[in-house]
Amino acid sequence: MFIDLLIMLVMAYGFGFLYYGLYRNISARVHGRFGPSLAQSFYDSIKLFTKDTSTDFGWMFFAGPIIMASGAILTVLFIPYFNHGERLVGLSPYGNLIVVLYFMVLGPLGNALGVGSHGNPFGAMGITRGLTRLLGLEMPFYIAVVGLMIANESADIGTIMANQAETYNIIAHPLLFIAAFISFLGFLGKSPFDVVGAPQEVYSGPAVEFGGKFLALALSQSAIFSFAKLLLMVDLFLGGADSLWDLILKTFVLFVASVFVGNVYGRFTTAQSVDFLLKVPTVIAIVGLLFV
Amino acid sequence: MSLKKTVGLKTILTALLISFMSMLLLGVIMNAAYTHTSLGYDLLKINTISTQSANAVTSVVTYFRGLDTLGEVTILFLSIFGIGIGIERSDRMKTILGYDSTLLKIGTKVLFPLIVLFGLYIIAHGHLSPGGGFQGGVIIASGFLLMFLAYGDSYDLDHKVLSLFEALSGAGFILVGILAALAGGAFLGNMLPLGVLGKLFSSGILPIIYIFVGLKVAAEITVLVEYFIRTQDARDA
Amino acid sequence: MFNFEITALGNMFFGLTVLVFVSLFFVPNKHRSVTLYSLLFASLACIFYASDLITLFIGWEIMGWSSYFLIAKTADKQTLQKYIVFNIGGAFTLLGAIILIYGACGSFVYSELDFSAVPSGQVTAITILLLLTLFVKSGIMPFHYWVVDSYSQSNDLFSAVLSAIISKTGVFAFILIFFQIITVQYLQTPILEVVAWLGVLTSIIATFKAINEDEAKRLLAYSSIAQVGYIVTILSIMGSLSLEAALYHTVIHTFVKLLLFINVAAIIYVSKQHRFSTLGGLLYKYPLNFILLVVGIISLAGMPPLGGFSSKFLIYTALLEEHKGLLLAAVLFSSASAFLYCYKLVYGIYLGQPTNPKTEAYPRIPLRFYVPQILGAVILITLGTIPGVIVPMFNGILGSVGFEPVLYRGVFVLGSDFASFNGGVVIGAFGLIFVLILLFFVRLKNRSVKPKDRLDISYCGEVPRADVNLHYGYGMGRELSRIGLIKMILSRSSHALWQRVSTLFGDLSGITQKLYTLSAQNMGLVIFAFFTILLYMGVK
Amino acid sequence: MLETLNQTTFLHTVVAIGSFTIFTIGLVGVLSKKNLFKIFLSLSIVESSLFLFFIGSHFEVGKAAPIVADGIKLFDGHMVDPVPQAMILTTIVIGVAVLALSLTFVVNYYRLSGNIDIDKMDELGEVQ
Amino acid sequence: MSLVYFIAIPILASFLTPFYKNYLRFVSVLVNILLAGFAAFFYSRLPLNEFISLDSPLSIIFILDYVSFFFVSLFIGVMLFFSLYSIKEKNNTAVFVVTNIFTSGALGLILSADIFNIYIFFEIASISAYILTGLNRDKVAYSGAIKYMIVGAVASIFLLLGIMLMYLNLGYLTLSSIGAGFHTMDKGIQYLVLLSLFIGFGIKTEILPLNFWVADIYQATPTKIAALFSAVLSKAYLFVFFHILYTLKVDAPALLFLTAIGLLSFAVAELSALRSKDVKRIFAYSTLGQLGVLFLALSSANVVVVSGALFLILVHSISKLMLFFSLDLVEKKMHSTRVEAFAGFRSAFLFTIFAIGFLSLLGIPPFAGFIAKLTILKGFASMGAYGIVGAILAISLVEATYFFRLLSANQRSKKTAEIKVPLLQKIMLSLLALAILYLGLFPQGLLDFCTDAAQTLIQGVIHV
Repeated sequence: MFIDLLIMLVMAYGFGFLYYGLYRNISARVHGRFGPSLAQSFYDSIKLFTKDTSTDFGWMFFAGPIIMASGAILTVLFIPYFNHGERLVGLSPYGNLIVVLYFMVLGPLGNALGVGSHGNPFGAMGITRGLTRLLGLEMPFYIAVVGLMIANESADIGTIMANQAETYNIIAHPLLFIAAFISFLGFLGKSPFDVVGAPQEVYSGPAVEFGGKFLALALSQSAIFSFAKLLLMVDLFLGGADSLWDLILKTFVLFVASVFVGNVYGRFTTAQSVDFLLKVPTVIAIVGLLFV
Repeated sequence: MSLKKTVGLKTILTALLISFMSMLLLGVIMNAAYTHTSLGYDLLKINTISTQSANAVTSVVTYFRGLDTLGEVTILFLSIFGIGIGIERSDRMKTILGYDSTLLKIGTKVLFPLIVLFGLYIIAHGHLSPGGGFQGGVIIASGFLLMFLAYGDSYDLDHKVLSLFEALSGAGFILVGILAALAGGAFLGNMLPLGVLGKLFSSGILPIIYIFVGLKVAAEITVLVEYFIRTQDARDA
Repeated sequence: MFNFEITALGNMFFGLTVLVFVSLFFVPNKHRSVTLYSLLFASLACIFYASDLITLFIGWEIMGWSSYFLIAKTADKQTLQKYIVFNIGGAFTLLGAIILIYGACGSFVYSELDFSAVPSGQVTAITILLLLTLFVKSGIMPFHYWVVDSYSQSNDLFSAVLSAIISKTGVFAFILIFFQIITVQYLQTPILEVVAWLGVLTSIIATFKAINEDEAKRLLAYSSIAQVGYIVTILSIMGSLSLEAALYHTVIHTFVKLLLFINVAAIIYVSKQHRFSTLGGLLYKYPLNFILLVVGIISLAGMPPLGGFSSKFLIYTALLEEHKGLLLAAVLFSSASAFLYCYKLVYGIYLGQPTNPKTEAYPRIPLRFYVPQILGAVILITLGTIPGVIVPMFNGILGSVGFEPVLYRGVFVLGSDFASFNGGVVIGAFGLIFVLILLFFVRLKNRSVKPKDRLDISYCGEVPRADVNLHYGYGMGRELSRIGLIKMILSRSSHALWQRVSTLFGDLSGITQKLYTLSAQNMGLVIFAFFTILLYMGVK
Repeated sequence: MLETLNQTTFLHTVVAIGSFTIFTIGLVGVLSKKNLFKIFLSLSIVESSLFLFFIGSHFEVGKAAPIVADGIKLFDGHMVDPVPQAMILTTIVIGVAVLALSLTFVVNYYRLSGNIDIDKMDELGEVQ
Repeated sequence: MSLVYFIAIPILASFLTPFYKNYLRFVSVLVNILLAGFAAFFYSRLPLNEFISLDSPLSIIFILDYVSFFFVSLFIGVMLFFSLYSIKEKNNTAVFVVTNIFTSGALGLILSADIFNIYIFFEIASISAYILTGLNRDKVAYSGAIKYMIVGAVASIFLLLGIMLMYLNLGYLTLSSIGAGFHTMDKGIQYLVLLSLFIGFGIKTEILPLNFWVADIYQATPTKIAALFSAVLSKAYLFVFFHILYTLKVDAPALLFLTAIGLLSFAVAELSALRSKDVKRIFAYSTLGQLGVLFLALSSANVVVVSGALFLILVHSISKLMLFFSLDLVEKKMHSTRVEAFAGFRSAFLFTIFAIGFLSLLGIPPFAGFIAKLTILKGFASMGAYGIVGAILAISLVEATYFFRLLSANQRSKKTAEIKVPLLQKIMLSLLALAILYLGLFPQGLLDFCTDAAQTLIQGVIHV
């Protein structure tokens, strides 16, 4: 059982950083320059982990990123990788879709507590932006998920995947998929909703006081977290993966779709993004919900 | 003087309203048939047997409906007492209506005893001839009024005696009633011998009650008259 | 007249009351009014264990006016007036409903009330009256007008009692009368659908009002309105799982509010400050208080490892089972945004920079403040790890109300066959992973540098001066009002509505009062006019 | 012609009409006069009109007062009903007592406030 | 032992005033104790008819049945409390003479079953009320007394008119014979008699269109006397009106009309109390409101509702006695009964007394008012009159507003004076408060007595 968990963790970490490296290359190409090597994210995290000094603002600042990381890891462990359910099922039998949704919120809470403890006003500004944006993101995604749960008469990810044997949910409930995909963009921190985590905004973002091992932990947990979300979207709408290869293919397709959409749009302010999210995708999701 | 100035719109409206009301009242009362059997005729039939009093009204007032008279006397006492409460003892009581003509003084000296005597006569013969306690009492009070008019401030009334008089007669009235009840009959029942109709000492306790009533009324109306005739002049209040 | 009966429902609510009152007994309290508190306790016992409607009503009224006198020690006149008019109004609607029930079934005793022969019009009337009582007690819009002021202006100890127990009496009455007395099959009115939506709307509006609040106790008051709004919504679904979800959330909310109110009370006790804008940065001064508050807000927001999640989970599964998609969407909207005011509560008081420099001068928090908080935290944590432990008790209540019990699969698992989760695994995994990362972090052999003082932060190249107010976070939620939908929600205010009602009554009384100063003559005119009218009508 | 006028029913109608006109006059006095004295006096007018009506409508032609005098020896049918007279005797004295009390109140009120007009009595009511 | 002693003893005591000029206080207490003794003596001999000097229907009859015993004992209790309460009152002892006669007037109204006799006691009670109103001997008192006399005179005119028409058309004065012969009269006269009785008594029982003079009288009279007015006087007139009404066997539409009038007067009275700035006037409005409820309940001719009304009469008298006497203490100290003065006094004892009084008037458990209100509402519910139930509850919410505004005002405003309540007053007031609490918790005994009383009231005076 623990080996499975370990494998799931390593795969998530590996794929997470690979996709992140890929993203940096593709957006560089779009900007007309050569991006860094695919493994650049690995090098960054190893460098940061081995930095010899990192400022530490007290035990809460120390515990914040750890809660954030454990939130991300828990999300991954509770999502089954394959739809046949023999291998890499993780802890999903003990939890269900609602538990996973709430774990996705646990991470930002840990981050918020950690950032709040060092009292830097810019950190606080980043946190407020993050939480407000989260509010906007959650609505369409939750409604879409509710639609799926009602359609499948169960909240267990395994059964949802099993029910997609012949038609994937992307075809059965297209409106729900569109709404979920828009908020999925936000969750992955892709523009136009990336005002919180975007590199240019780092100074007013939540990670303003993170350095050294804290920044490393933050980066690696965001990698794991984005892979977990990719996996969740695949399980919910693309019928889950039959084999490892099928898993890589589907997650890659989704990832590329999100990257291309991400590179096209400019960046919304928080108020604009929440306003947009509460208007367009939520309405789509509600209409989709009515048709379930 | 022009009628319009003094009679406002409100008065006209009230007049219309009240006259309309009276017309309605009359309309209803006129077509009512009057009964012929009544309490009065039944009482007339048994009057001689139960009271031997020649004056049926007196027997009703004092015997058949004695309690009303008790209530009546209390009301009179009450209003006089109420007036008493209103007067501050320290007022400079000045007769505002006195005439000091010697003719009146001498005439009153002669007339006063006669009036009081006549009043007492009316009271005593309440059960024989018309009149009774109330009427006699008022006559006596008119005697005192005459004294005030004649002698003005120089004639002062002895309030202590008057209130004593009033208290005793009032208490007497009730004690007679209680005695009657104690003697087995109803309150204010007739436990004395009735005597013969037309005699002075007839119809049991009726004359006694009327005498008590008469004296009390006399005392009270005198106080009433004195209050109105001798009051602190409102102008220099 | 006073007859009682021990029921499962009564036991649960009375148990909560005992726990709250015993734990609050230790908290230092300026207004030591033992008589009123014992009167309040007796009235609550009387409500929960009544076996006939009259005893229920007597307890209800005594609770009403005894808490009036408890609030009267600190609240100002308008708040008192608002409190008493709404509560007496609620009590009188309850009395109206009881009299209607008496008219329909001819008795007050619960066991003798059978609603088979009662016409549905009368049942609807009874339902509406009882719903009014419930709305007033639990502060559903627009009847919440009195809640926020009374909670925030009563003394800190009593506001905990108010929010933890007294707001639950409305829920108790709802369950007792709709589930036990009228029973579900005679209650076919569509009104309950409206009630569900009203509950959700209340919680959405209350949540956004809470986010906008600058005073700690008012924020908690709005949050109590929102949470009780959930309970009312889920109750009006009238299903067996929804009843269990409501009961579960009642238990959780009682202890969460107990914990939060006493935590805030402790801070107010030492700092004498009420507002976030004057607090902040107390994290390292009162670490235990901070941790307890974090436990509180995690369960208030319904986050997984702790008890709050179990009740939220049950609410979602109950709504999903009944296919109430839209309603669930609305509930999700309000509980998602609830997370914002939870964080604001933590940030405003503990995190960020201390606004007034002399936080060092604040005294130590007396240990007695921690009794209720520890009790609350322990219960929330246990309900997080073994959520199923109190399910048998709820099944007892469900049985007494005529529902078949909910699936019970051991202490750790909670939920129905639609969806269930294992509390133990969730919190175990969380703990394990947390420790693993902690060990990995500590093992990393680099030195950690401590900042010189609180101003040693990266400040966009400038140097922050000491007088600059760095506690920027307290204003969280300001930017929310720029968002279209939320600005529309926040503009709702029941103040104007109730103000119009009171001025209407005021003017009416102005008119009638003039009547009572008529001169004797006009009085005579009125008498004779009245006589003439009646005479004319009679004669005609 | 005079005999027709001497019937009891005719007399009763005359009494009724007469007493109710006095009733109206008294009432108009009460309800429209401003001077307190005049109000109380017109009140006693109204009362006396009622007494007049009551006694008047109990009189029957050919019946004597219920007192045994030289002419009539026995209390029998042809005597007028004594009860109304007893009642009216009492109500007259009550009227006097009430009138006396009210006039003393008016005097005292005038002595203290110097106002006799009923509309200017503004001591009572909601003092704003 | 004749029933008339209830009337004769107090009057005898007043007649003999000159003999004990400065012991009036003790005499009045003695008289009331004596009356209480009579009441106890007669309790075992209920019901009792007594003819004064002749058998029916020729003479005046006194009836002491369950309902009149209820009222007699209530009034004697109140008057005993009043005389005991003010036993230390050195000045103004003349009031006790008038209150004695006031008692005999009220008791006469209850006991007498002869229409003209009722008129006499009506006058005795009214005149003693006029004098009591003018007791303060200042401008305000006299203007109140004048107003009261004018309206009272109008009331007695109507009553006289009614009695005269009855005697003209029926020829008898005792209630039983009137009741028997009433429906043989001509329809128009029947209506006119009923109407004039209704207006005559309506003015005195302070019913809606006829009660616009009451608040001023309460304001003019001394506060302690106002307690007597609201606890004894209006209740006596209320009883007499319904005693006659039920004897004349009035038909249903008339009773319905009276119920509507009662409800209206309850509403208007409570409404006008909302904005009032004088606490005494507020208590006056509340009495008007409660009389509206009593009128509403007594005219329903349903035994349960009427028994609730009788219970409410007792509770209302006790609460109003308590409230007015405490207000009197406040007024002595603060020299005004305005709301600001009421808010300014500090006295925990008085505050609790006011609170208990208000709560029981509002009909809030555990005080006796609740039992009364519950019985009334239960009765109306069993009659199916839910409209009335709703109206009563809504209006008592208005009542709650102004009562609790007074409490909050006192609780939360700056205190200007401390009131030390003397021991005697403290004992007496707490006695009343305990009575209210006791009746609230163990009402059964009194409720049964009220049901018998209600039975006898509804059936009116039966032909004896």
